[in-house]
Amino acid sequence: MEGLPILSLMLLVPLVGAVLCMFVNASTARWVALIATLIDLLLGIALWASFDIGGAQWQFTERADLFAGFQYALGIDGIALMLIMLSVFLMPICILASWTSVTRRVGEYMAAFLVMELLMIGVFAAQDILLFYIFFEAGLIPMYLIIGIWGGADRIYASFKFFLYTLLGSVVMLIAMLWMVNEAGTGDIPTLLQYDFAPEAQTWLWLAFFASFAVKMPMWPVHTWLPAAHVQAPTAGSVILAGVLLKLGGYGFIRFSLPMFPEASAQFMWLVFGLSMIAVVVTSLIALVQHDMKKLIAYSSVAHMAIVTAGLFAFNAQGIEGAMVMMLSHGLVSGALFLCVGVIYDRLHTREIERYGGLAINMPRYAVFFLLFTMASIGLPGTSGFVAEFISLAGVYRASSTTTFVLTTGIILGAGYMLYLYRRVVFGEQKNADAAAMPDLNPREWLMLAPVAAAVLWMGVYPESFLAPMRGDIAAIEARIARAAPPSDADLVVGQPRAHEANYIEGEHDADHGAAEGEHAEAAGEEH
Amino acid sequence: MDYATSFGLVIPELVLTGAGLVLLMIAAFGGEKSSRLVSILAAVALGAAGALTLPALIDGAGGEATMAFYQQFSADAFASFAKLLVYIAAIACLMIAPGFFGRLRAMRPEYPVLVLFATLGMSIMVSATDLMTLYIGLELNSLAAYVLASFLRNDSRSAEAGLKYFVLGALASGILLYGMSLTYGFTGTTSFAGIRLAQEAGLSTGALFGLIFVLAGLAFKISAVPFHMWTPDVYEGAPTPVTTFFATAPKVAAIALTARVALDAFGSQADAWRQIVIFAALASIVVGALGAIGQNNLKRLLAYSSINNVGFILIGLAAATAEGASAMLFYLAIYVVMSLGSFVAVLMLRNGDGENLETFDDIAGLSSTRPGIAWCLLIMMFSLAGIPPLMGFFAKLEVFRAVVEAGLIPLAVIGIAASVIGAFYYIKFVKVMFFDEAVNRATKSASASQWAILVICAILISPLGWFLTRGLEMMTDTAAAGLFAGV
Amino acid sequence: MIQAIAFYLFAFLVIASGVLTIMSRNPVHSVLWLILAFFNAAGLMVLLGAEFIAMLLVVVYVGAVAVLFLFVVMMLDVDLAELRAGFIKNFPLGIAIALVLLAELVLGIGALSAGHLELGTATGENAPNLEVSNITNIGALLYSKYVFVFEAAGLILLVAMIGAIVLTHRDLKTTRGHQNITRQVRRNPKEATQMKQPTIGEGVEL
Amino acid sequence: MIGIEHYIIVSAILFVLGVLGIFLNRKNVITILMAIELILLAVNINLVAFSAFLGDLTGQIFAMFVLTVAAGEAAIGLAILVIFFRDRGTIAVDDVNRMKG
Amino acid sequence: MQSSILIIVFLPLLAAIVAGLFGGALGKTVSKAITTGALFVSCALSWPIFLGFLGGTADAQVVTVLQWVSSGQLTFDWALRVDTLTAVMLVVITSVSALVHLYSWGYMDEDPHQQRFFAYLSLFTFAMLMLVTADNLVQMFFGWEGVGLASYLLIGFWYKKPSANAAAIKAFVVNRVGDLGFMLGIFGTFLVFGTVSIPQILEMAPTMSGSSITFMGMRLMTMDILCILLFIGAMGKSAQLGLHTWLPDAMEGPTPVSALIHAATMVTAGVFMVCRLSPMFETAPVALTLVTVIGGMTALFAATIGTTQWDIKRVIAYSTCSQLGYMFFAAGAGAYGVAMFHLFTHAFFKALLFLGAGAVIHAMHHEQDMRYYGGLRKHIPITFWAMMAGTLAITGVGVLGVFGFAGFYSKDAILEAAFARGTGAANFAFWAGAIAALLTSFYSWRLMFLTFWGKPRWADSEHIQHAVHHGHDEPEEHNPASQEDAGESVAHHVPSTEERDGTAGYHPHEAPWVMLVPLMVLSIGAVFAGFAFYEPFVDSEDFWGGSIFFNYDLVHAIHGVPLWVKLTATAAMLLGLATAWLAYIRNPKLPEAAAEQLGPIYRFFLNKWYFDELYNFLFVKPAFWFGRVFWKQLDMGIIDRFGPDGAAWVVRQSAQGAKRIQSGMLNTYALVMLLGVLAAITWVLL
Repeated sequence: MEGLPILSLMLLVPLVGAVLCMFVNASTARWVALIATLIDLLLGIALWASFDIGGAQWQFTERADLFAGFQYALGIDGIALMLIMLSVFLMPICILASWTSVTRRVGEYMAAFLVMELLMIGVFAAQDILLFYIFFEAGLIPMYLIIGIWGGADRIYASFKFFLYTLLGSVVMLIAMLWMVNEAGTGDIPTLLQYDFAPEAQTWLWLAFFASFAVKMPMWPVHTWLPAAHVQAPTAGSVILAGVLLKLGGYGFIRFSLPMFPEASAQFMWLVFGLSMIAVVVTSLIALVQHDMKKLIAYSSVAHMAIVTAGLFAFNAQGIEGAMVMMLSHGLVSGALFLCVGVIYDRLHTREIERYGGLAINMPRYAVFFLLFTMASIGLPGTSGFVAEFISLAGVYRASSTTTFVLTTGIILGAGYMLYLYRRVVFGEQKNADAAAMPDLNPREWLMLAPVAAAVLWMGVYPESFLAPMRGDIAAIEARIARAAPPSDADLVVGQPRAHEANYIEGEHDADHGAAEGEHAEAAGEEH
Repeated sequence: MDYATSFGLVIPELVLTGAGLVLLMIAAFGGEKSSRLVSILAAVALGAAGALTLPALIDGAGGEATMAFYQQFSADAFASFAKLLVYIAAIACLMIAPGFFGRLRAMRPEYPVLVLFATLGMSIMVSATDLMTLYIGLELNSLAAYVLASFLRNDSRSAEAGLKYFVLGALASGILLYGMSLTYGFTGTTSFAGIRLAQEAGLSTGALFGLIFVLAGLAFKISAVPFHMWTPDVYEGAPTPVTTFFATAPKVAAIALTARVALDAFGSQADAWRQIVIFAALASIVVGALGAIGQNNLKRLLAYSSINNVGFILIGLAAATAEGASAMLFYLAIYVVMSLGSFVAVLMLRNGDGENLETFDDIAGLSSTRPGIAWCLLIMMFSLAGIPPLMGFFAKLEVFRAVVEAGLIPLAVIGIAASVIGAFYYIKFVKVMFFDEAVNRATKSASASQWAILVICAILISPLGWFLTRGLEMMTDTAAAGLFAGV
Repeated sequence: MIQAIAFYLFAFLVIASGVLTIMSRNPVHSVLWLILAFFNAAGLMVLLGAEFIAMLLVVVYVGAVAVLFLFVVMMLDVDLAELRAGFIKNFPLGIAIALVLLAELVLGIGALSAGHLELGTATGENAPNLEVSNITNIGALLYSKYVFVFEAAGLILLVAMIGAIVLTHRDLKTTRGHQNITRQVRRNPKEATQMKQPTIGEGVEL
Repeated sequence: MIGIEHYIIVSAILFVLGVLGIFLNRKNVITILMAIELILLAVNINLVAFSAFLGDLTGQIFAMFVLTVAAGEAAIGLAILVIFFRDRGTIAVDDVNRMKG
Repeated sequence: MQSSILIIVFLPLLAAIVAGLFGGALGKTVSKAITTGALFVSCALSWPIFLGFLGGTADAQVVTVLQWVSSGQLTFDWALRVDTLTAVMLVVITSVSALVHLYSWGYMDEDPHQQRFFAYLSLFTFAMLMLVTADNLVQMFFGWEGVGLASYLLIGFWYKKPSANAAAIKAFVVNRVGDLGFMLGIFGTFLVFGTVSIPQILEMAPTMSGSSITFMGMRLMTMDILCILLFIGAMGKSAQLGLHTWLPDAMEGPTPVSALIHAATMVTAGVFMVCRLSPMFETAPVALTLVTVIGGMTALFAATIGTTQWDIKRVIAYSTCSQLGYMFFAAGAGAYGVAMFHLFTHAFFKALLFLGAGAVIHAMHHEQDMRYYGGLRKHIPITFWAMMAGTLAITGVGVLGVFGFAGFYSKDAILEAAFARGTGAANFAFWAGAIAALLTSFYSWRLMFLTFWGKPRWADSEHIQHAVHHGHDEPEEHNPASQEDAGESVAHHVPSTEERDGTAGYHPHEAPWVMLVPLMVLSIGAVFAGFAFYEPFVDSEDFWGGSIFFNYDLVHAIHGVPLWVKLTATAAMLLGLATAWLAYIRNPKLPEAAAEQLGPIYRFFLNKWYFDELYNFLFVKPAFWFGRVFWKQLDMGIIDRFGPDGAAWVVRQSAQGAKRIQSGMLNTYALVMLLGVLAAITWVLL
């Protein structure tokens, strides 16, 4: 495995597939795309299997000089590995999701998706800051086409908003990157991670990066492109958008903002917290009143991403690890939710919640999957969502209890809107004959949903598989930002312990009993 | 000064002159039938001239040794690079012309001859190191260009284009000349080296005015805001091959010339003109972008796009460093390819009757009727918008990198933020072709040479172009070094 | 003294005829005023000792350019009644802008600080040999040092010639025998015929 | 002797007159062409004056080239004007606005 | 024991998965058999463990199953902890669950989705078992939420009913509010102690008893705030005052569910948690005071509502709520053993009451309104006697020192403990408890009298009429009187029972034996559980083996309370019984008269203190209102309008401007050029 340039291979496979897709007929294109994504998935699994946990920080590195002073440098750490896995895992599912619903320009559609895959892997594997930017930004093109060509009725507005909003966010970052490259003399990310920029410069650089990542994330108030894009995109487009593209923002924070500008990150911690708090509450409330399924899920994504941002800026391992798990989990869960929407959208061609109802009767298996993903979105323990929320919020709490309180409020609201959605779609009376006549999942849809469900449960029950590869890298980040970490607002002051228990009563056994009590407590401790 | 050496340095120009004269004779005696032959010969002559300029570029020639005719002319690497670009663009414009004019029965052998002379003018422009050489080169180019703009003399828009171009061009050259006269008066010389030497001590107001007027005159040529007003009208009105020519070759020449004037002649007073260049750059980006929004005519839109692009090139100039100059040239090279590609693609859009299609309404849903052209245009548009991984992005990257290295961060930030406005109409272009209902108007097939140019441009702009970029970068670095060798 | 009087005379006349050139309603008058301006400018140049340029001005401009203008004005047969010199709507604003420009030019260059204007220093390479005439000096430079520019200027004239011919020369083939099938096919009665209401006494316009 | 300033002022006035002629005129393109000639005249006066005061012949040579080019320019300009007139039957500046926006 | 605990916990999960995913293929009977069998196995394995602890032969153990999360300091595993406290819960859960499974064979017999139902039941049991065996707070939270999920699913089991769906969501969301506290509590605990392992926390808690911390800007005693936060979680799950609103609505679920989840097990999780963390709570006096006060208030408050409700299940539901209040104030007073004892006995008699009510409802063809009952004693005698046992137990019938039904021992112990504790809060709780005992007796007997005594009044019941006219099929289509307004809407046409014979030709029949057996088994528990287990639960420190904080002095004080205190509960019971007899047997007109007399108070109680209306006004309506405002006004009205759309508008307007300047006129172009030059020279001149 050592000599094989596996990352390049993973980039090459979808590229070849994409080129092929452009020149073959529809059904062949589908198969080409599926096979290409499956090969990438296999390569991804091989990558994971041969990833040396606890080994070198950067593995599978490849390096070649390109023009303009930047390098074709690839390499991954655990964080990137996990996100790459997420991408390659979701891609075959996306292809399957589009198997029958896309009938127009199939070849081009598949090619666009394969290019997306290439770019996503590239973003996470890039070791050169400019190469990162190229992959980061290039994703706009296929996504723009996906929304614009295969999207819904209002696709033009959505695609423009998506494109321009995210572009505007990113361009300023490019200038910051150029400045950094000029200042540090290299665009090599591992080197930049060790470079200490002057604190004043950090402020500006941080803001520039923030402009990009906040939009990509998306954070309130620059989130409005997301509902529009999600609603109009075809199912698979929404899956990729929610599943992976939103993660680019979080990945950016974790890869650049935090370790490269620790002081500035600390300085802006409250900005991030504040926006996250607003986002959680506001977007959750908005989700509550949506009539469009996809819009509802889109708004819920914003709320979930707010937990990611808050976690990232909690300046401790839990926050960051939780945020990472949140990204993975949200990638799976919201992707799966969009798939669920897609399943019924394919049948009835509407996203109006009111048009459905009582699907549990005619689509019981669908109802089960939908329930699982709903619960995962709510953060039910045992699903990935809980692990994510719990770890990240535990981290945030160490930084700020108020923030955690507000974010947790969002979890209540999350339960509200998701269950409300589920109730209106799956439960209740079968109001519409056409909705009641919809058949249950077919094998293809099973193939789409079952792996995601398995992954969601796996991550919920044994997240160690996912945490282990990232642990060292996150510890490194934590160590790097420790110098700037702001103090916890808890401000714990240990005082003189109380002499008696709360329900202490003067009794004749007082003296010897107090001692006995202490022994019990010790015994309880030792049993563990 | 040895005249033999001097003439040795101007061999490419001599080749072009000779070819022009001979072809003029052929044209005069051959009449319209000789059009194709003259075109081919002109292209060959341009190719030969290009080959003859290559050594200077490869050697990285610069400084005293490249000076001819008492320092009025310099055949340094910088000039060579610009000439190469100009020649290539000119050859492309010769190749696409017969297909266009043929239908209108307007193909006449004077077209290649005029292109040849215009190119000669540009050749002189980019090599000029004296105000007089500059002026003569500029006018040689301009006069040919005025004629070319109204070449379709029976077409009212073509005539109007020529008239507007001429009047405003004459005004611009008047401004330029006035500036030159002031510069001459307040520095006592017309040679760039002399001017720089005279200005090193300081800049009198008179010389400063001269500088401004000169730059204003040149700004007209490169259609920088606020001297851009002619561009949309002329680009729209001129025959499409001519528009293609205008958008590529003269722009290269004018920008190279401007760079030389700014960096060489006025190089010691960069602070005096930097503010103005920055303003013009930002204004060009913004106005170019705003103007393009709401256009229905593709050529007009591309005209605004070229204004927009000039803004970015000027940002490179504002850096006033060798890196900036190199970035400018880099941008310029990619810009030429993008422009060529876009205009050729527009040129190829013809309806069943062979009439040219020029509006958005005509190309709605083009991707389903003419997928090849549509995809090539898509690449061009995203590249023009500066989206990676297309080459247009690297062009912007280089320019902004140079600016950042020069420490002009606010300029970089504003410039790149303004570029987003531009992205709007580029993606609108894509939207019309890909998202809208097909109207199925563009049905006529295009000629092989047009296809060849389009495909080559698309490939160069696509990520495959990365493989050539390293060479391009070396060349632009050499060229910029050549320019700064004498400084 | 005479020099001063001559200067002011010429200067006044050149400016006055310049004003009249652009203000005059009849283009023929304009051309004539232009010619007067050139004559006076030539006079100014003579005052400066540039006899050759002065003569050239007269020969080239008055002899060629101005005549060309006249020729074109006549040839175009422009309706003089139509061609009253109109000005843009906000004429005063235009004047104001022009005056500001003038003021800035004059003040900026420092032309008002008489006698203290610091010109550049010539290198002396092209200093006139005072022993020979102006024309000899110019000729010597033109055919040696500036030969390249001189030749290129020749090309400009060539291009101008080609251009003028390309644009205006119409051979019979293209003017008469030109058949545009598309246009023929596309003709329809609505476009091809039109109702005219000729004014009585002015004939029919075709 | 008359100072250089005087010549510069005369030239500046002529230059401004030329510019004025271009942008104030809205009826007649020919007049605009003449205004351009005025500008070139202003330049020539400038060049010759500087040449004289600098004791340097470059200015005069430059002026000669300007004259040459001006002649060529006039020829081309008038040619374009002629075809424009043939096409539209007018040379009013107001009518040269078929393309805009 | 290690393997048996694994089996106990995971067998129900396995059964749930099998029945849930493959139920369709396996068929109803197989699925039911698998799940019920699994539960009986679990139950059978649980009792030996409990008896082992009872006999003092077993030791506390921890079985680690799998690593769960390890993030920095924050590590926790899937680990099953078995100690006395767990063992008590194990038997309660597995026994009641097994019986409920069995009962459901009969009760759900006509339902087409039985597999799903049984799968949910088993899933619930698994989650509950995970909760009580948790070795760390997070696993407890897992169980906590797991039971919440199961509860949600089971309440909404008849998902076609809008009211059931609404109730399910309400249950989940209100519980989430409590969970917010729980989660914050866990986070805080982790922050303070650096661990979430319960034993470690309990060990370290005393050292932190004097420390203070900032929480949301307030400077508070560390342990107090942590315990209060955790207690908020307990309040949600155990339906304490303020977060109780979901419990009555939860009666929308099938009755076995009410018995299992909303009476015996899940709702007691809060009490369990407080007991589990009792050493920690003992370091937080303020929190304990709060526990006591809330408990006392809930006991009283729920009882008042119970006296006015007509829906049989609702009465029992409020009764549950009230009993949970008892448990809490017992815990708050420091008598954790007593609280657990009441939890234990309550599980049996309350499950019994619910299942009995289920049998009644089953007999009455899903009619739940007691006004349409009457005289059922003769029709369904076994059910009657089972209900009687339950009522005797809950009202605490017994003779001091001789014998009493289950509630007699546990409730008396609670009241005594509260009295013995003697603080202001405890005294309040004592008196509240005493009054609540009176009310308990009243409404319990009212229930009995209305249901089993008097003449049949079921002729006017829509359900019964429906049954008479259409037969017995499709029970789920029948819409039991909606919980929201059962009292009011039906009240208008309360039949005059004298005029007709009141049966409308309908003859209630006894439930099948699968339903009756559990009733009988539980009756045994209701009768003897108190008598049998009083000593170990209340008095024996050894029995608890350190699994809860055992306040020896308090226990001692309990036994030393004055006699009148010991008799208070009995007196209250008798008084309640007498009143109920007077009002519903002796003089059936009396309640109406009293209701009229007490107008506002009656309506206040009848409408459940207007909590639903209040919450609707305070939270639900504003949430939707804010949602709409944020969406339309903020997102679209401000952010989009002034953000992207605004920018687009500005750009479009500017583009229009640019087009206007580009007029096509040479003059303009020249002028612009000139202005450019002018601007440049002006710039350099300045």
